[in-house]
Amino acid sequence: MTEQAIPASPIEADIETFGALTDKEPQKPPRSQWKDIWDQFRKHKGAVFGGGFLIFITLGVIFGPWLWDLDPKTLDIRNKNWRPVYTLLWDSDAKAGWAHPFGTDQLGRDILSQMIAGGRVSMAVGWLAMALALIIGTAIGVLSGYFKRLDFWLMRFTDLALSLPILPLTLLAVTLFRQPLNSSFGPEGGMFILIVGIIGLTSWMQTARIVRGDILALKEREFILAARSIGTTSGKIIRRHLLPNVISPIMVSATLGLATAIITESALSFLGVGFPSDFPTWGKLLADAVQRMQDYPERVLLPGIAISLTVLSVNYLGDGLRDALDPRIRGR
Amino acid sequence: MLTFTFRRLILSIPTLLFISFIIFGLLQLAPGDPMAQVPLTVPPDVKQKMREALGLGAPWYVQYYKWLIQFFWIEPKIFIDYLTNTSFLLGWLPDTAFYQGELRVISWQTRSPVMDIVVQRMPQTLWVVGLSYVVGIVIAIPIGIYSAYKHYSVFDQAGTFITMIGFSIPPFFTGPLLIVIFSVYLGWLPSIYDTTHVVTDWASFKVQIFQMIMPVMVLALQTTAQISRYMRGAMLDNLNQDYVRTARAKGLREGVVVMVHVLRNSMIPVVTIIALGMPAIFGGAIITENVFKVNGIGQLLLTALFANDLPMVMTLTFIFAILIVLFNLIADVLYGLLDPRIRYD
Amino acid sequence: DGHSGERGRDGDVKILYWQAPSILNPFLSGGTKDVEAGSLVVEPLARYTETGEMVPFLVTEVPTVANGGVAEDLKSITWNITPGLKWSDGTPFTSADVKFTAEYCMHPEGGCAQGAKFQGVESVEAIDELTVKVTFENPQPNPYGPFVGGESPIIQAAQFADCLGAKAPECTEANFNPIGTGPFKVVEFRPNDVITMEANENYRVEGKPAFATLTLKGGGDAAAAGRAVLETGEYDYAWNLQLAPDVIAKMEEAGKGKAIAGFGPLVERLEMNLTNPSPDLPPETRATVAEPHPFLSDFKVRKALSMAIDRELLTEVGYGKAGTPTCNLVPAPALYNSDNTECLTQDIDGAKALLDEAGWTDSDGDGVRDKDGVKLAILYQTSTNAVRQDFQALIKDWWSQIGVETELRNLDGSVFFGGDPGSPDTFQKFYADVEMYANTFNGTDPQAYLSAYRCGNEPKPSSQWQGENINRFCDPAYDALLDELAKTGDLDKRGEIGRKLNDMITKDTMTIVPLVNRARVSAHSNSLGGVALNVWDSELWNVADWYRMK
Amino acid sequence: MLDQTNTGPIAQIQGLRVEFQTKDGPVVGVEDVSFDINPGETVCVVGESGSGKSVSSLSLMRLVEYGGGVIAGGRLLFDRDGKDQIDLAQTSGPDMRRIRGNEIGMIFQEPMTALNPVFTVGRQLTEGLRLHKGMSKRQAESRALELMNQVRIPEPERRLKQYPHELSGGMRQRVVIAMALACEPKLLIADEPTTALDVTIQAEILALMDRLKRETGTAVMFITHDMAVVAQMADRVVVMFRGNKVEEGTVEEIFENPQHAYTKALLAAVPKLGEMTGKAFPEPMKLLGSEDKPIVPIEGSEEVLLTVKNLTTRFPVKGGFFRRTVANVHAVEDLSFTINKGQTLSLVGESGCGKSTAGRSILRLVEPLTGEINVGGKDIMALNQRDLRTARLDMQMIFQDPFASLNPQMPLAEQVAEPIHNFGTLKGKAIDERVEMLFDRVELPRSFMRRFPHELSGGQRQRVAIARALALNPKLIIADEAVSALDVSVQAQVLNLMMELQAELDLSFLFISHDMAVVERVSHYVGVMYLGRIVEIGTRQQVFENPLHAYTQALMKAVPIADPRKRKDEKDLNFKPIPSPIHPAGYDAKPSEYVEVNPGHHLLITDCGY
Ligand SMILES: Nc1ncnc2c1ncn2[C@@H]1O[C@H](COP(=O)(O)OP(=O)(O)OP(=O)(O)O)[C@@H](O)[C@H]1O
Ligand SMILES: Nc1ncnc2c1ncn2[C@@H]1O[C@H](COP(=O)(O)OP(=O)(O)OP(=O)(O)O)[C@@H](O)[C@H]1O
Ligand SMILES: [Mg+2]
Ligand SMILES: [Mg+2]
Repeated sequence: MTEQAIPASPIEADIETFGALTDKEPQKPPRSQWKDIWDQFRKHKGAVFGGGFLIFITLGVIFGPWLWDLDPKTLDIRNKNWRPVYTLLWDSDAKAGWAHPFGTDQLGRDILSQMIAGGRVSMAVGWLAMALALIIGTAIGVLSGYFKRLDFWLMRFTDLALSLPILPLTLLAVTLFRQPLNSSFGPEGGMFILIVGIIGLTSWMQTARIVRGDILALKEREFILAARSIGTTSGKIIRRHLLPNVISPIMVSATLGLATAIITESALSFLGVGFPSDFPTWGKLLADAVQRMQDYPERVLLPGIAISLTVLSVNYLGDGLRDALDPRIRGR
Repeated sequence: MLTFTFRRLILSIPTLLFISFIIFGLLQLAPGDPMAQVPLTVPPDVKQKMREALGLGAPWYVQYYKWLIQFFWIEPKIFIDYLTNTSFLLGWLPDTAFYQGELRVISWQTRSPVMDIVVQRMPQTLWVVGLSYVVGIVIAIPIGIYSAYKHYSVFDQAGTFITMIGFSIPPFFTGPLLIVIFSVYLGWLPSIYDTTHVVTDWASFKVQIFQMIMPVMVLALQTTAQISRYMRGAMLDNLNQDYVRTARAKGLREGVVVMVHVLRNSMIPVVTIIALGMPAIFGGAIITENVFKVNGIGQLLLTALFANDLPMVMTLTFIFAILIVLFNLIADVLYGLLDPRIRYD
Repeated sequence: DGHSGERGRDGDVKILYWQAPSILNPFLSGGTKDVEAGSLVVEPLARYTETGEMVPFLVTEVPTVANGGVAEDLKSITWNITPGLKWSDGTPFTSADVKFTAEYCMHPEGGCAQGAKFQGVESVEAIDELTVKVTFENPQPNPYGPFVGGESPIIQAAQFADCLGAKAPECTEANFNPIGTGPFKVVEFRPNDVITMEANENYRVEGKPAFATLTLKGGGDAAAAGRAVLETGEYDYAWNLQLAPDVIAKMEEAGKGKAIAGFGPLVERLEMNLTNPSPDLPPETRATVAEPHPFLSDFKVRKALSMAIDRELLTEVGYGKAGTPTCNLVPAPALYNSDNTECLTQDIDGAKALLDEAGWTDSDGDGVRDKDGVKLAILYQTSTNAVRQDFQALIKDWWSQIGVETELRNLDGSVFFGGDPGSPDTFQKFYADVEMYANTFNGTDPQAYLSAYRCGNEPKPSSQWQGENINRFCDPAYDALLDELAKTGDLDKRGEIGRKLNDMITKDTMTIVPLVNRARVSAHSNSLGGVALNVWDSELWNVADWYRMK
Repeated sequence: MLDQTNTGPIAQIQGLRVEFQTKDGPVVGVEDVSFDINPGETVCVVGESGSGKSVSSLSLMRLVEYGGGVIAGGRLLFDRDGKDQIDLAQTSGPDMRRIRGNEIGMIFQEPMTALNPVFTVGRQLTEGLRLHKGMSKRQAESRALELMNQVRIPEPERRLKQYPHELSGGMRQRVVIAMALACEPKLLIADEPTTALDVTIQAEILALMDRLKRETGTAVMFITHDMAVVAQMADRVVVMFRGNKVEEGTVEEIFENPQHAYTKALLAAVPKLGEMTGKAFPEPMKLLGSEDKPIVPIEGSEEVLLTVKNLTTRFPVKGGFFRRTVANVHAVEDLSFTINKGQTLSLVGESGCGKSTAGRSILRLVEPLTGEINVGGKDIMALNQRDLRTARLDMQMIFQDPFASLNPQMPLAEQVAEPIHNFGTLKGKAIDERVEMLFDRVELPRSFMRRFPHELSGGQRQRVAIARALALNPKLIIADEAVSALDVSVQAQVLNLMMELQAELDLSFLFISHDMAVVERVSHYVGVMYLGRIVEIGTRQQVFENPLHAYTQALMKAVPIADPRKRKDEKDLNFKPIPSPIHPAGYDAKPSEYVEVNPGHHLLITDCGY
């Protein structure tokens, strides 16, 4: 038997034994919850990178037009088909220069400014459609998980939504709502609302299912019962107790949702039912450039990289936020 | 379990009827005209006659009713006839001959029964889309397992990175890219899928493999990205469970612990997710099929849509709805079968 | 070099149509893809060559007034069938089949897509086994509608006997595998996918076709089709490559095949709306003659819009070798091509001056001209198509230079060209100021084409928005000239009237602003010989003459 | 007992130090622990939660690595076959696997989760046998059958083919024991094998282990925080505190002459059955460190607050094609009792007997089928949903699991303030003051107000739950197993706190528990439940000092006593498994009839299924 370190005096040990009863440490200045979240968030390198890139690209597309003031719609047919400046590195004869750092397209429109303008639309469509899908999905998931009576019908409704074909739906929506939307939001704004609406309305189902599953499990947890016993109303239970606890699957859906929204928009453009032709989006720039992929690979690569990096950084950002928002992980 | 399945099956009938009604309504409201592909040189009065010949003049409820009868009564009769007549499964039964030549669901584009075309398209869709699903899963599962087991390792990070990229690149980009590389520059693979190709021997089998590689890979990329994420999540959930410690305390090898105990539990949610993805296989992959000219169900739907071939669109969409409802049910039943803790009823 | 030899000596030929044929009976589908695929199997009595000349196919000679085949009063035409012709099933081809074909298409419930070909036909009689006489209700200066060209081939009476009228769509077997007299017969037809054919052993010409089998694959897009022929060499022939010229040129560099172009009367044009499409108007009068357009009814505005356009550049950007700038609605055949070239030079300053002169000035300084509170703001719509969108962008740019604001819109082709009277987006409704699309006519005679612009032929609510006078053009002088054309049999005289009509609708009124005379571009591999691109008839019209170069 | 030839210790832990790498740097799980285990001996390791008991045992199995731990120092000598000693801390992976499960077996705390839910019991039982003993499938199965018999599982053949969830908790724990014993290990590590179980089952499992140890001669390292269990099982005791060993000795030494202050505190905190004999009213425990507080019995009043009459709650079991009710779970059957103001009524009974359902039915958190509930003159059964919510102002509930009953995503202060917000009893700053007051009241430092549940220990969390229950000044608190999940020392604190509050605020408690010793400590009245019915009810003295019903007597007997000289024998224990409370839809449950044996002491005379 080896000697154990025995606390100096029994009294000290006693106090320690019941340490829970008194403040062990001096009162720390109150910590802000948001500061904690930020501290935890900062630890996640991927998230910081993702967030940084996202801010960069968001600021880029918002303020880009002031820094790079070429109009993406201006045609300059004499200067068509410029290559990006970096081609000068290996091919000094290439038609390239700093006047159009990313080159120009077949009608001489500046690609950099198109990327900026396209990014605005793509990001906006992505975020809004994702947000819409999340709101609908979460609402339906929560309602059907929480209220047993609604469950059956809401889930059948989800089945219905899953089986609706997006293409005819788009055409239908365009016919029914284009005119009124156009007159109140302008042709581009109107189409924007339509596209966001359609993508949002056709991609909430996965979220709804996952949220429902989680709510069903959470509902059985004792703290929900506890909340009911202290007189919390259903609405408050959902808002205060259930929703914060399904943040994590919602985050995952959000990540995938943004990617899907950006890609769906581009697929719609590819199939010819998207935005007006002179209204660039990343997806459309990519789709339009596929034909000339061999000669001008940069025209597919640039928007492709922009989409991928955005999706990737949202993914990492989502990971980081999920960790940061969960106090259990944050505490570690 | 059996009553549960049976009950859900019965309940799905009104659901499906409702869905069919909604789809029909949407398609009726949607703009578009089956005469759009007729050249402008054809005068309007001729077009009007053609339109009338398609039965477009009848009120919507008559059209809907007709479709319902055709789809739910006449087509099944033909199917049963086929089963008892030509299929090798039930061919020994006496020929039922239920079908008396009633009007079937006829496509406006081809003026032929929709179902015949669907049946014709099934093989290539199942081959390409189905195989890509299988390939995607086969790749995704080991990636998911290993990523979860080596959580936050370089492999995990790289896996996340690559799968997310795979997820964020649309097939209308990867498709032509592969074609340019493998068909144009290298000349290894055909860029056009031959749907009439029949596998008879090794050489023709190789041809079949060659023509499937690219479309399968493009589609598998998407599947892999999603399934591996789910797999990783499920594995992570289970790796920290108490029973894993128990298994280790028995002295089992790590391989057995992970691949038998953890994997079996993690597969429960993943298998149901895989089942939920199945209808998409039958639905084809619109863009990829188009890029590689694998004329399957997806391409059929796309051409039907652009030609405003309503009976075709309606039938395809509705078959898709049936599959979704069915596989929802299958996923639920699978969940119950795989997880002994869950018992319906 | 393979020009001659025995039938089927050259194995397989592979043809790629990026729009897949869905039926082989051209009477049930007006779609080009279907008509052309059908033309491999079923043939008309006579058809046009690549130069637009009519040649006999199943008859001994083309009937004319000169050889007595056409009656002096232009009210009937008599065809003499070549003796000894056989269907691919070996049965003899007779005048009964011809008569039946007419019956089939003229049946009121059949919904025949080629009904226009048989318009004005009073009766079709089989005089004897090999003689058919078509009688018209009125004198027909151009009696070559029925049984001429790929759109009205002869189908076999025996096969289609039970498929008349409402039963037509139920004859799936016949519609998918028509028995014909053409060089090939169907082995398997997979709708919207692929057709496999083999040489017709009863084909009337010895040693033709050179190919034993033919595969016609459908689906994909034009770029992929071009790639498969020009870059990978997997296919022999690709149909209708609607691609930017630089893309095609790049593909040709691979050296596997070449692109070929053929010019016909296909013209890409701007259509000016002479009526007011404003959404504020009630649906009964919106875009109808009751409401003239606020500014496009001013000739000078239309003229200025046309002057601002650089057609050379448009052609270069959009079509390259596959297009020529034109100012004419009927640029071909040469007989009808007016010498109207004024519009070919862009004149921005002239356009500005013209607008100033007409009183359209930028009075409020927003860069857009206006007059009496009406702004020159144009809604410019077309169908979704990469080249058209480039055109839109360029034209918008030029118009903005002369102080005209443009809003672009592109619509899905199936909606835009679909005549659904319920949809606000069809080209007939014309709920826009300017529309762009291409149109052409069948055969070599433009009479019907030009007749579209008759007063009263405009789409309107009372006609369910049907009608071909898209611009809502109305000029009694024009109508009178049309009547004269209908009575004139002499070709030179017809040419003169035709040119005058063309000028009236283009140069004189700028109702239609032609942009580019578009060629049909197809591609064939270097090893495929005998291809003669034909824009007056089916592209596959002479497939019997195709052969493999050795 | 010591009939082994080799007399040296089978395992020696020397200066063990285990560290965990966390995001915030290394955390020490075990600082410096040394002790030996001799062959055939039971060494009990005791200590509060988090003191490093599990980590020590997992180190011995080298399983800590899988949880991210590293053995940073010390030696773990293990005696293989009496020949060579090897240092487990240095052993390679493959060798370690041969030892694990084969020479050292381990039983885990949670029988519910320790078994893989998707494999049959038989499969999991034979796995180790086939691996270590190279048995064929057949051989392994017959050995498994033998083991099942050894751990006294009825119908072993059938059980082998069942899945873990089809077995009751006690049976599952037996399976885990059988699994650990399968290869006849020389050392058996049992990490809190009975903590999650009922008293009756606990008694059985303890007796079983004792018997097996005697029969097979394995050495046992037994980890627990329950001193009563220690008294029943141990030969020697090791006391751990905050990662260190503070004391070691034979069981008698430790219980009769504890040296270290912590040990003393621990022993003082253990409620012992029979301690309250002769006292009419409950009184707080005398805890070390609070000796100066006077101990005042809590009398309460005779004024009736809650009356429950003929309360029946059933859960329908739906089935068949039309999902009709085919059977009912008779969770609570004809229950009647009253609670006086400022007094405590305890409901005791085995798991599944309907205690929780009874408590929830009173709050109408589950809807009772019939019966009367009257709180302070208000007829609860007659209220509509809105009035019911208001009625809950007077009745609050504390739940068993302090981990599950607090929302993990919400700061504590908000959770305590939530009922106040819900009913708007206070506004603005008054809320903050009230919350601060409540934290003071339950003796939690105010700095905890901003914390999240996971940052607290179990006892602290339960205090938060109590604070929340107090927030609305209720008259009645239903404490559903409120202290069952807590460490003894913490449990004692919480119990004392509850009693203090009762004395001070005149609270009434419905105290639900299966721990007889705790119940004896806190109750004025006790009701013993069996299969949804109260079989015996009376004052605490009546029920504990004169148990009349056979079931009550059996229950009493099962309670382990924290005295090493009063060990129980397996023979004394005689429990039948509880019959199923599920009856077909038309089943007619007989009303309960009682005789009043003494004034206030009622005994069920109709059949209750026992
Ligand atoms: N995986 C881990 N990561 C970090 N710290 C750990 C880990 N496992 C245990 N610890 C820490 O090691 C210390 C000892 O934990 P251990 O599980 O041995 O306690 P215990 O005595 O078994 O408690 P209980 O009675 O609750 O089971 C605790 O402070 C705990 O926080
Ligand atoms: N929501 C429910 N649906 C169906 N049966 C239930 C439900 N809740 C409880 N039961 C059943 O009612 C019976 C009594 O359960 P209850 O939870 O009241 O027991 P308990 O005495 O509190 O047990 P424990 O000590 O395990 O908490 C059990 O058989 C249980 O399975
Ligand atoms: Mg422990
Ligand atoms: Mg309970």
